Amino acid sequence: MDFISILSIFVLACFVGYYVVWSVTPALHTPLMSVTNAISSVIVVGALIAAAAAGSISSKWLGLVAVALASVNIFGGFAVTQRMLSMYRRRERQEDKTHG
Amino acid sequence: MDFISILSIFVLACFVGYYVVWSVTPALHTPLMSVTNAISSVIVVGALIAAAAAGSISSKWLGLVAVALASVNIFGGFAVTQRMLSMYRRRERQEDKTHG
Amino acid sequence: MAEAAHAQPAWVLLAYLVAGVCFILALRGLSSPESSRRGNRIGMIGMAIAVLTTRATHHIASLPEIVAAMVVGGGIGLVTARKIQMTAMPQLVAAFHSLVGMAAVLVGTAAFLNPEAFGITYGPGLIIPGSRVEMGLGVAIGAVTFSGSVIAFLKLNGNMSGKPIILPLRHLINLGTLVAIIGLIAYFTQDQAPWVYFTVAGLSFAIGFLLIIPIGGADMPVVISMLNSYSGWAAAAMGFTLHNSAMIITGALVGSSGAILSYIMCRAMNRSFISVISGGFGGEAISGAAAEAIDRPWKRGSAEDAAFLMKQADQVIIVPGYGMAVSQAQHALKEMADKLKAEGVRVKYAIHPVAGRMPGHMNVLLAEANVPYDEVFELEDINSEFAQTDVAFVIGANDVTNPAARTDKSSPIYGMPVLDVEKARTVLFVKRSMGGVGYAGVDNELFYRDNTMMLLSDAKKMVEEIVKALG
Amino acid sequence: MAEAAHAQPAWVLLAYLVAGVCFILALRGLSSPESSRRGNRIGMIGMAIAVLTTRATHHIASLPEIVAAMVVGGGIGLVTARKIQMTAMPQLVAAFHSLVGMAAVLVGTAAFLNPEAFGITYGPGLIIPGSRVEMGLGVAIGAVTFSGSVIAFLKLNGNMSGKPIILPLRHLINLGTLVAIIGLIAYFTQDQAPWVYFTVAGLSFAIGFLLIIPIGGADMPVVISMLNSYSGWAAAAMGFTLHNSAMIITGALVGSSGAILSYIMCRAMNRSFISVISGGFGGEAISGAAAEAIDRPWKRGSAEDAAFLMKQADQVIIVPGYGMAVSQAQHALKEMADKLKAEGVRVKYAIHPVAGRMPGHMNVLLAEANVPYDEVFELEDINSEFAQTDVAFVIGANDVTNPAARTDKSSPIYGMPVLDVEKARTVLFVKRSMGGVGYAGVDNELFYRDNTMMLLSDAKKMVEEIVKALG
Ligand SMILES: NC(=O)c1ccc[n+]([C@@H]2O[C@H](COP(=O)([O-])OP(=O)(O)OC[C@H]3O[C@@H](n4cnc5c(N)ncnc54)[C@H](OP(=O)(O)O)[C@@H]3O)[C@@H](O)[C@H]2O)c1
Ligand SMILES: NC(=O)c1ccc[n+]([C@@H]2O[C@H](COP(=O)([O-])OP(=O)(O)OC[C@H]3O[C@@H](n4cnc5c(N)ncnc54)[C@H](OP(=O)(O)O)[C@@H]3O)[C@@H](O)[C@H]2O)c1
Repeated sequence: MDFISILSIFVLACFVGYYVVWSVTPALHTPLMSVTNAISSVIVVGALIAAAAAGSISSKWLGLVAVALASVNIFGGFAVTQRMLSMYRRRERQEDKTHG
Repeated sequence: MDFISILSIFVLACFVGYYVVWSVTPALHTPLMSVTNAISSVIVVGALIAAAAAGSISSKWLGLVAVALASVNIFGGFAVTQRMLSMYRRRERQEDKTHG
Repeated sequence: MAEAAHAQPAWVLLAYLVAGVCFILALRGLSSPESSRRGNRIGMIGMAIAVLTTRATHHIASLPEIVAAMVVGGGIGLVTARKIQMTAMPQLVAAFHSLVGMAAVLVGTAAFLNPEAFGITYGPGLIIPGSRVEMGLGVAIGAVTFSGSVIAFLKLNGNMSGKPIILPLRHLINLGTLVAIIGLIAYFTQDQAPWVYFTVAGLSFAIGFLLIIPIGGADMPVVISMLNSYSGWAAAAMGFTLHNSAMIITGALVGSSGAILSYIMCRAMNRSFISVISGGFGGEAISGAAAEAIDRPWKRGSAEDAAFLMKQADQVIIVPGYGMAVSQAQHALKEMADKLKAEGVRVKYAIHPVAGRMPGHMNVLLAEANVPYDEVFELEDINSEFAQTDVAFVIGANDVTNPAARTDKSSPIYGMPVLDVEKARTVLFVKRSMGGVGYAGVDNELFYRDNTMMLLSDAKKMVEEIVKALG
Repeated sequence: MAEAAHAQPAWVLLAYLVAGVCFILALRGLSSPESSRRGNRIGMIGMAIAVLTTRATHHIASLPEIVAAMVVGGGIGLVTARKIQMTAMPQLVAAFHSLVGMAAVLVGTAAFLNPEAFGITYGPGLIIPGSRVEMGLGVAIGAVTFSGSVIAFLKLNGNMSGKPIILPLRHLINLGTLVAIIGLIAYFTQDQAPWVYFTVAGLSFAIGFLLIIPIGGADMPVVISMLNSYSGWAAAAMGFTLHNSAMIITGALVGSSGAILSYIMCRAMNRSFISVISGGFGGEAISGAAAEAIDRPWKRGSAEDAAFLMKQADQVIIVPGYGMAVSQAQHALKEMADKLKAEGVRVKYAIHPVAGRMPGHMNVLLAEANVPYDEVFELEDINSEFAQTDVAFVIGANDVTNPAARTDKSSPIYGMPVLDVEKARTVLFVKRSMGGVGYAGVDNELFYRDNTMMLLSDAKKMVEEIVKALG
């Protein structure tokens, strides 16, 4: 991929980001914060490359620490988002619980 | 640009298209039809390449006809859109006209 | 050599990207009338960037001819754009689509005949297989767009009967042709023979005709949107061939736009896209219900009655429909509204999402007549107001007010949201006859209600008479 | 060699694209609660694709260590996610951001030390100048994200005073540091010396601290969103270095999300982003107006009074605010609402867009307490209903109900839309004291109105007493 392709992807992704975020319902803004947190740890890709490389010991250990930090975020971020989202329920089910 | 870059651009552009079209106000759906018509004549780029090439006479003439057809669309499409859009006015200005 | 078109300098790729972004901003501008004009100008800039970049990067052997072609084409386009009646927009859009389709076919053919110029060869005269597929798809979609749009234009413009033309075995024929096209495109990657290419093009022209002739004139708006979408995908296919991001972005935008507008129309008509496309519906509407219904009692009014009623009112809501477009009553209507406002009556317009025959049809006509867009309301925003309204003035609309959509499960429009005009104290219906039905071919129970008064006449004439009666 | 990372096989590039699309769909799912859970799962799939693709395409010399790192990190993450109180979400998000920032710094440093592994060299040990810029930007943004988020975490978690810490000359120091960072990144393209790289990193850590310490604790939500946005741009910068579309798409998504949420918060608080960032606001709120106001007469009520009033009502609208979060009253509140519903009272919740201390704060707490989300309404949808409501039950909210936002041009919240609670027949305010003000540090005139009754107590205790009184 050449630089201009990457740039094109970036520009279009910014448009997508703009629209997709505005279409998030305000009630879910807190989960939005935690899920964007989780996906921003895609930086783990770079960490894996660093940790996998045989060339440099220091670089490898930096990579491993980065893998660990990013993993906290990935697992923690998605899990806490899932936990929050599972709390949003409609009335129907609620009623089942209350009167059931 | 390799194929995957092109594909990435296409996929993201489809997302952008989806959002950008849904955000068009229904009152402007007719201008939307005419402006998409105008921009789809970006195919003129291909027509210009064909018409510019020295290699083949038949291909050159095909290109020239395509340039002419696309030009009808480009100029006609943008002009008719502009004409329509210039008709959408708020009350304020309207009032100026009526009572002015 | 092989990748000539792809090894363009960075600034060229950047310029095409900028052009693509301009097109995105052009559509984005349409999210409100205020920003729309600027958006359209940005679209023009984008097109200029695309054209100039191409011009600058290709050694142009034939500049005079190209300029001549652009002047001729552009001239025709500008004159048409200036002269066209707003009520003829559906035809115009169809005609323009056919040109895009034809241009795509011509470009594809030129690329087939002279692939070196497009940088899509991997040996003398040998086209890269991937490009062959893209070329085949581009030409096929372009050809369908062309022939389909021509039929749509002829039907809408009245040069051809709007009746669906039903061939026997048509589904079988269509399916066979489609399979043949796909098979030939696949075979094209193996054998670059001209007969393969031209057979694909020919069959695609044919299937364009075959697909559209069974569809009734009234269903043409959906067809036009669908063809709009196709012309986008054709541009995108060409963009893949040329590795051109402006074309790809445009293709995706136009493709989505057409698809979404078709979806909106089908949803509002409460019909599936498949049922529209499979055709046989929406011809000259004649319905049994209409004939029998004439026996029921109904009230007829005159222009004077209407003028009197509206003058007394606090609020009048005008509900325009297809009949207003047919009789071009929008200017007279504006005059009537101005007269009423001068008498202290509040006047609003209620627009159903599929009133008329194409999306936004009524809005553009009212805008043409200088009706300010903040007096014009969408269904959801005004529907609750009918109950507090003295007069609903329905002009050339029928289906969009029909309560059968709510109550009668057997009605073809059942499930479509409608304007609740019957909640107004008095409902005035302007139409030409009691027998005449609308797009869906069904009678409207409201015509026979106690609080309804029928104003039978051509819409424009009736409104002009009301204006006179208002003094 | 030079372009090693860029010459990846097509399926790898495709896999990263698919991962990027998964992330888009994950955010898209959040457009409604029903689709949100599926969206989140798609996000997980995207992350799995990205990780597995990287794993498959890099000869992994140290798989056991990597697995160990993931297990340790993942374990900590999962336990934290399970244990965390919903009311501590702002801190958690801040803490997580700091980790992303640190990871970006570490990855950048690893790439600097071992550029061959990342395929960003053009000669032995020589990093491509373009990649140096991207790397410098990535590390700088990552470091700012880290140190800024640490401060934000400490302030939100109460480990550090929320008071703004104002250094003399801070604007000058910040500007100087910023200029130095940019200058060094530019110089980095000429000289790849370690001191340049590490000075950039060090200065960036410093500016993160310097930027955030003058901002008051209450303004932290805006800061967190801003840092969220930064962490996105850091990921995007790394994506440019690695030519990785998943990272670029993610960066753009996260970057936009943070920016838009900051914008929404600033707009709803009616403050400019610049004024938030330049700091000195939103510390421990103490206001002169509050002290003087205590002399004005006001009505105090008991839990029994409140229970009696609400039992009689046709409709009660509950308006929660920051105080509900502080005292964790949401479960008790749900119990109270259930009791009232059992008595035949209609109960609704009205959520102001910036009630609480972060976007969607109240919604997530109510959801935690099992309040069905279709009883929860946004400001625009419910504001007109207060006039037909018997009791507005305001619990721990202040600013979002303050009519000064509409009437008093000198008020710091002037121009912010507010909930019209005062139109209800009776307004109950639950808060701890008459002097205590909210985020904006202003008193609320409503406390002294005739139709207001103050319920002074911790929110949770008061609600529990009301539940008891309801029997
Ligand atoms: N807008 C879109 O995008 C779109 C697209 C596809 C389909 N459709 C369909 O089109 C229909 C639109 O509904 P609509 O209520 O606007 O129209 P309609 O239901 O088609 O009714 C049109 C009415 O106008 C009357 N009329 C025709 N010419 C007239 C004239 N010169 N003067 C006065 N009246 C005249 C007709 O009655 P007489 O013959 O008695 O005069 C008829 O009652 C819907 O069914 C919709 O689903 C819309
Ligand atoms: N949501 C966001 O995204 C966001 C972000 C940044 C800023 N903000 C700002 O935050 C504010 C939110 O307004 P708000 O009305 O929710 O809150 P608020 O105006 O900050 O008021 C909070 C109220 O809760 C009371 N309180 C505190 N602890 C309590 C407890 N344990 N029990 C009972 N009452 C308690 C306080 O009074 P006592 O001390 O007397 O108890 C105070 O009146 C707005 O100004 C907004 O601009 C919001």
